[in-house]
Amino acid sequence: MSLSTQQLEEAYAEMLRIRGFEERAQELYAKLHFKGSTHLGIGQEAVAVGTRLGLQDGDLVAPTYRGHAYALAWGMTSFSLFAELLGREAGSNHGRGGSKHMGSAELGVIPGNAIVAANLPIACGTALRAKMDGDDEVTVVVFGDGATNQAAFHEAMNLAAVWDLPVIFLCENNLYSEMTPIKDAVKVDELSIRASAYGMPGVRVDGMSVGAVADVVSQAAARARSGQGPTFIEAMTYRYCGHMPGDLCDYRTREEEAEWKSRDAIEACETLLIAAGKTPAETAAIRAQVEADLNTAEAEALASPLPDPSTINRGAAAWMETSR
Amino acid sequence: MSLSTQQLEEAYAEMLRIRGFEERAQELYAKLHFKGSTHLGIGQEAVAVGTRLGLQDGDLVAPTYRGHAYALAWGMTSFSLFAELLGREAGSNHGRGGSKHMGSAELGVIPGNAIVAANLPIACGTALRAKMDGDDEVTVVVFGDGATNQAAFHEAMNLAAVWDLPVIFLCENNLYSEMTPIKDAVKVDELSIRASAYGMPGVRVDGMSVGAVADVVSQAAARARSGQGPTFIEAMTYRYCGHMPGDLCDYRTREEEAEWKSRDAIEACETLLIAAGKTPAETAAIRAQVEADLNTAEAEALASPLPDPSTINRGAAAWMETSR
Amino acid sequence: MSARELPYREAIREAIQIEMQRDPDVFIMGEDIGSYGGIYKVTKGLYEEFGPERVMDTPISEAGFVGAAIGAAMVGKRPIVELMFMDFSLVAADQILNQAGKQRFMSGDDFRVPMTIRTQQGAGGGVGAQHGQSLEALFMHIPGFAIALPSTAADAKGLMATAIRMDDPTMFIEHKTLYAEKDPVPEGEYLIPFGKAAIRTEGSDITLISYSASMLPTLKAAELLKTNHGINAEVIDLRTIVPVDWATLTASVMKTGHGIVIHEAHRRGGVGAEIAAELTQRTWGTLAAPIARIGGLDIPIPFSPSLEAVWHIQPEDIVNTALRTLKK
Amino acid sequence: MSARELPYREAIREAIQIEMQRDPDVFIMGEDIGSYGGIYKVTKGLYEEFGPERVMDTPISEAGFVGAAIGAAMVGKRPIVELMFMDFSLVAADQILNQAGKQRFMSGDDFRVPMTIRTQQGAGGGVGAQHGQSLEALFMHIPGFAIALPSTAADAKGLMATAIRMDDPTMFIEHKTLYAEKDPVPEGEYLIPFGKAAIRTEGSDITLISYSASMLPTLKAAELLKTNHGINAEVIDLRTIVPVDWATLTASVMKTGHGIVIHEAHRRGGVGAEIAAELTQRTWGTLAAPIARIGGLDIPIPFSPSLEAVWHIQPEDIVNTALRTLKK
Ligand SMILES: Cc1ncc(C[n+]2csc(CCOP(=O)(O)OP(=O)(O)O)c2C)c(N)n1
Ligand SMILES: Cc1ncc(C[n+]2csc(CCOP(=O)(O)OP(=O)(O)O)c2C)c(N)n1
Ligand SMILES: [Mg+2]
Ligand SMILES: [Mg+2]
Repeated sequence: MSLSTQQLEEAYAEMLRIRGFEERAQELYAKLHFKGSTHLGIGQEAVAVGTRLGLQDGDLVAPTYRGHAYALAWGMTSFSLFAELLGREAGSNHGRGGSKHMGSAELGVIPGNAIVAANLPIACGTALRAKMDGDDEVTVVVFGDGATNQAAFHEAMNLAAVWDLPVIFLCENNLYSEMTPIKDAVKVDELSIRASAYGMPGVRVDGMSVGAVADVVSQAAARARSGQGPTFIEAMTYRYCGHMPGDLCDYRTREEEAEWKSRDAIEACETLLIAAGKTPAETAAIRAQVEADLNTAEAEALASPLPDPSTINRGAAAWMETSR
Repeated sequence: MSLSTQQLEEAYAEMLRIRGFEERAQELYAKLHFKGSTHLGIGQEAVAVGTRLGLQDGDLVAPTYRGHAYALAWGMTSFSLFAELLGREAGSNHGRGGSKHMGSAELGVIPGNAIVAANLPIACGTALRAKMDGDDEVTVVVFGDGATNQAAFHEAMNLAAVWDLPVIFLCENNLYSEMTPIKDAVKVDELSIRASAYGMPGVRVDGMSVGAVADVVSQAAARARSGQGPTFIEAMTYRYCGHMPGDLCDYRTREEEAEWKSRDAIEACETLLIAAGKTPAETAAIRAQVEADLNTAEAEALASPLPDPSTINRGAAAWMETSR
Repeated sequence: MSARELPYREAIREAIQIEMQRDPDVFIMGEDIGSYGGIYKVTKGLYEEFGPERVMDTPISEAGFVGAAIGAAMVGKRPIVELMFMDFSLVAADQILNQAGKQRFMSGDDFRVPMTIRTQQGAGGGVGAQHGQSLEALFMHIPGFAIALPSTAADAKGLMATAIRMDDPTMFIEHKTLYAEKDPVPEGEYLIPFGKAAIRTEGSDITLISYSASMLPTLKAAELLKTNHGINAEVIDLRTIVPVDWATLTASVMKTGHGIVIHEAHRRGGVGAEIAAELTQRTWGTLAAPIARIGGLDIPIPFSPSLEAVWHIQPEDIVNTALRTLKK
Repeated sequence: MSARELPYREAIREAIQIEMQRDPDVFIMGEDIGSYGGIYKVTKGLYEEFGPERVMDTPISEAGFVGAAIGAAMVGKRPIVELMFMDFSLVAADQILNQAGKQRFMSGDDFRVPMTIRTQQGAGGGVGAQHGQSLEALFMHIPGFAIALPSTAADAKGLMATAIRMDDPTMFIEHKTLYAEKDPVPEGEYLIPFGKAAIRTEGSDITLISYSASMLPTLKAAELLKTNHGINAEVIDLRTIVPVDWATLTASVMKTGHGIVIHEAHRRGGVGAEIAAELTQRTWGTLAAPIARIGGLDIPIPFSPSLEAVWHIQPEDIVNTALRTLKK
């Protein structure tokens, strides 16, 4: 699947939107507009955007706590995400969830999950529904390199394989789980080999290339839709920022960072667009438009109200008593 | 490692002792001498006995709920096991544990575990101690084919690999987890491939051959002792009996059973002994001696007292209150 | 509605069967529940009727398949999950407590989890420390699940049907020693609401509050109190511990002035603590004695029959506590 | 013993450091606790002092490394395990509740598990529903662990040292909002026994019972009660919930006739239920009002600050409950 200029342009705008969102999130946090940590994916944008490009409308995604990129790529508005970050009533989760749990039933975004690997079994369930009902919908579930050492990863991989579920296991291998390098956490060189333990195909892909990601995802999706079951994809990527606010990244070298940044997916995409005939003025216009939209969304979110404390019961089951 | 006649003879006696114990346990249960289920390993004796032969004094074993064979192979007396089955004070666990939890600190038997795969992480811990203290002791942890789908399996395999722990993962693949055939539970043909997901060697062995098992276990132990880390062994075996009392085995065929019984490890061992020059009278004498010892142990256990209810606090921490 | 005698296990099965017939989104999964019919034979026959797609055997992956049920429920299914022994809920504890019970709230009411977890608990018969625990207090404490623990076949049927139809996660806790117990069970669709306790015996002297299999020694104790001591105990079966039927409990204790909560689970931090603490608040002024609690001893469940008998609640324990409470 | 001001996190570190110096069998493991020093920096510097063999970074495998700690403990080590957030204890619940707490009893006292699980809990600051829970009630209910929840730096040091030296499993629960709180902390070896509560403020009108970070609103409430209402509250810090110091609690409530238990964990089925139910039994006849309980609301912890503030206990909630209890 090689991307058309139209697709490249969309991917470019989408990656810009994601990065712009993340940078604003970082600033909002630094300026104490919200608390409770947030996990950003600056540098990893191509994985989310390429994944969405490789799929169809109606396909589901189940992200992690580092999930803003997927929420945006699946069509959730930056306003609803800003508002959620800030704990506002207009947020995607009405302020109940926060940064780590953004989701949308309408748009097929299973809420992000703050427990490492916990969304993998859940994604097996959404895929199971599609299979049971004979729908050709695919679920892609996202997790990090470190998550492949967590119990739930194993059980979900095996269930999906043995039940031929239409699910794609998308591992964002950014080389670190928090501050721990992946080489201290596993003894294998490539995580994709883990797929073989379940009788599942495993493939490694350059996560800095939106086209390459779209490619393997669309192949995996075709496999899933034709009843052949799950695929494990290991996308090699890098988060430019810390794991969380305050993380100074002193567990890695500035050289390593520079090397990854030199392969920045947004810049690479821009180069492709220029090669395809776009002018620098045109790409600058896209950038400006994205910036303007984000600024508006951010300002509106900041101006929107917090939830009324009397509505604390929203989303509580009938039998939950909330009087003190 | 090919077995000497002396070793063959010991293995023969030990397998007879185990089978004789299991058959008596079955009968004691049927006659209502004890309750609460028991999981027997009739047919699987060669795995336990071969494993012990491949190891050294001081090496540890961590069995499952199907653990009598290992307890016996590690030198626990049949009297202490009969007494434990029967819930007597003289039992290996003073009647507190029962069939599924037999253990002995002195003999290096980590108690059997009634939660599938739960002893795998625990065995990583005993191996970690040896590594930390520079002892060349090895731990072998036992589990079934079905257990390889349980969360704890995964985390333990990875920890052992990444920390180069002196532990051997011994999978008794008896083709079924309870009533579910392994082919309904995993999509791979050989479980030993699962080792590759952790960067660990994996090997399949004929679990009906005590020599073959001793062989791979001693190689794995040598590896572990030299600091090269864990090995995964898949021993192909078969339980002639049901998973538990009352299991009629109607989920498998009589032909399959007959085929496995035709390769019975005890009979094979007897054939080897005869070939090595033992007379039928000599093997019969071994059989008779084992039977006589078991009969004595069983009778003594049946005659021994139940725990005095006033000692219910034995093994309770100081802060556990047991008044009502 | 006509009723016939049915054992507890068959009453549960009937409820599941009827709900599966009514609603194609209902399915069930668990270990060895398919053609084998489950270790305790609750699902026997369902595989034959509904096929492997709706009666699914699973690998030994409790966290995995509870999670899969959550996911399926979030997008419109109504899964029932069997956990073979309640002790195994602990390998799936994250999915149960951190996931199922929180999705609706964390999503701002965008996703719901209409899943029913069925499991069985209970000591007795030498099942030991890892196969006999009663863990309901854990699942009561963390908001998320409505929890039923039926003691009769009829209740089991009616509460199971209600659980399956509920839009939030429910936990349905059976007791292994009750499976063969027979009772008259209404035919056809039959629903019992959560949060409605049953008064099993009326009385005026003391209120005995229990649920699940502990109802048996409790009812026996009430008989002994009557016969041997002329004491009229009112016996209440909670049926569900989330929600609790405070109205029925309060009215009874206000009438009798005395109460005991009895359950097999460990006493410390058990459901009895919640009931006693809250009821004391609600009935203060009419209470003639503190509400007592009886539970399993505060040690792991011993295997040996001589110790297990001490660990377990006997009717005499209840009688003695009642006499002490009533200062007789 | 001389004392200097030390923040809570450093007091804990000092206890671990001293115990590691004293006993070569003590080691610690967890996620990012090595050269990074832990997310909350409790273990900072230990890696440098004791090296990677005794300060072990682990993969994200809580069940795996808690299990490994159990195994090591069963054969003579004294491991300390850090669970980064207490919410993650649920992915290791089987190892904690079915394994660690039962090995000694099930083996007939042949094996012991001298392991300490360190973790931190607490809502506040937008950590949300999966990173702020207070789960101590789960671990109190199932017999196995002694459990400490220190509220001051000095207590944290003394209880940590005791926990490490204990021959049975202990759970040491820190609170994320306390890490920076300073107190005078004795230097050198310093041990506080489990089961000994601390009376923080003496008073004669009502007993306020709490622990961990909830001590802060509780002490604040006591001040408000005194200043605004002339009520003298006696404030007791439980320090350990297994075992509970019943003697101190009983004596206080017998003196004041009134009690409130306050904790951040959900009220339903929380530690407060156990304390209230048991204390009512023990002080019956001297109680002038039912023992009240205050806890986190019975819903998952909301993220938004406007809702989190309602979820959380405020000093005013305690004051109001005290006034109600005292009928003022
Ligand atoms: C069960 C569990 N353990 C630990 C954590 C704390 N934690 C949050 S993110 C994280 C690192 C995850 O690393 P990885 O899977 O590589 O994903 P990344 O953050 O790099 O995207 C950890 C350890 C958690 N949230 N859940
Ligand atoms: C976590 C957990 N789930 C389920 C069970 C119930 N159970 C006991 S043995 C068993 C089958 C195990 O199969 P396998 O691992 O192949 O070992 P085998 O019994 O064949 O030796 C099951 C499902 C359990 N004890 N623990
Ligand atoms: Mg990572
Ligand atoms: Mg098996």
